[in-house]
Amino acid sequence: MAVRVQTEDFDAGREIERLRHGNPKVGAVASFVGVVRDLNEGDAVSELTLEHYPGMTEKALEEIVAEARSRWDIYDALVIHRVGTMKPADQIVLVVVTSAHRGEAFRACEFLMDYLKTRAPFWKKERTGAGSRWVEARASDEAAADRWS
Amino acid sequence: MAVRVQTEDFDAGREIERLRHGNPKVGAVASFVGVVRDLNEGDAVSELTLEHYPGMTEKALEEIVAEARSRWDIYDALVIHRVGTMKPADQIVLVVVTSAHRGEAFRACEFLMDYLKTRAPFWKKERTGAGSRWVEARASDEAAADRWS
Amino acid sequence: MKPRDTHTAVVRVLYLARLREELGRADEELVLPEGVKDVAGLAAFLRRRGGTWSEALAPGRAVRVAVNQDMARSSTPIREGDEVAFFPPVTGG
Amino acid sequence: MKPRDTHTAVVRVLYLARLREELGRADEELVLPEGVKDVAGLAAFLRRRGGTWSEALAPGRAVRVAVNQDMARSSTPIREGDEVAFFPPVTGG
Repeated sequence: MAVRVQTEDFDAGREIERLRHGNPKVGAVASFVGVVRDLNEGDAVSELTLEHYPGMTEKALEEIVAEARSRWDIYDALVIHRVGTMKPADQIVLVVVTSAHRGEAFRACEFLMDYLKTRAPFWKKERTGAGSRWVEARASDEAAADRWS
Repeated sequence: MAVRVQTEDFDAGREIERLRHGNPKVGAVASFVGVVRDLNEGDAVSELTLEHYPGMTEKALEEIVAEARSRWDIYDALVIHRVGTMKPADQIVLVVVTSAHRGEAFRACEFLMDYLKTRAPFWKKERTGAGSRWVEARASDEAAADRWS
Repeated sequence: MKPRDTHTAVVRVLYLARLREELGRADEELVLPEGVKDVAGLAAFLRRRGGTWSEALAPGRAVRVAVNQDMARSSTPIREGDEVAFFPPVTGG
Repeated sequence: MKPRDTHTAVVRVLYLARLREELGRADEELVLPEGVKDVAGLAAFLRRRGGTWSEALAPGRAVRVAVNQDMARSSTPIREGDEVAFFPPVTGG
């Protein structure tokens, strides 16, 4: 189990391999990669900058992972979230969950994403043709997170 | 969009990269890797052989992928399913789905796995200390697939 | 191809996985008996062979059928030239 | 460290993301004013600075608060030495 906040890119395939390595009881690996889109709210995005709250970020992610472990029968979970400046098509976030069966892996993976989106202190600022702007929180993300409570 | 049935192993990370490559509208990539477990129904498993129905297999998988596309707003989907003889910790199946937002990607990915498990003509035979045996279909897999209808 | 006599409509029948092992064969060409028009009729015909056939294809057994590589029901029609496959519930993924 | 006078309880306050830009500062050390005991009290004190402070922290604005790096509520107590962060709803992932 690990959380990492980093400026560098990650290798999703290698992380998937590593998370299940050495545990022959793993039958299911669910994962999610979030990617910078070239369009948001109808405007072309040329650059995305992710700011966070150092110290709280890792703590919040670890609590979210611990919550997932308490809710589902999973073996391991990994969250990598990048910060700094990114371009469209760059990877932002990776969540990987291993378990014996797929139901738990899917549930926990989606839960981690939903909670991360609404509870971990990251903020996105995007550059469009009209300048830079902070991304607004989406009500649909709140609704997605509320499903789990 | 593609389905592949093959004896060779696959590189999940590379397939994830490739599926989203060239489409800057992709914001979400959900994926699932199914792995041979060293234990089933309480018995140690030393080997797993996957048989299929050549011809029908590809057709069934393509229909399942088409169904996913008709239900969710996704950009692309990939299913790779291995056949032949495998060992514990070997990869069996890969499903990858790309979309603009994570909800659709997660839904479609889990749907593909649930339908594949109950509608694509694959059969598992496992070798345990007591000899070889065909794996029994699980009622929980039927129930999982029924959620979508 | 020479025209077939209507009384010798041939279908190809496949037996897969555990069913192949139980029945001791993977496939056969079968002249559709008079009156066999659908999956239920073909299964009944095969059961009448007795022995492992009546056991493996017994109504209580979970047997799936595909006609021309599409999942079929008891009422799915069977016609000359069709490929009919019998197999256990699938266990892939 | 020398003992602090109880009337000069100091907290560290952080402003993040859009809030940092609106307020023009990232952090400050603040002597807790008499009577300020929780998040609501601290926010009210900051609003009384007027100008962008009263706007950025207005009750209608979606502002989140963490105390010692845990998400907090209006009623979460604030004590000497605490780290209190004000920020907009998060948008990561």
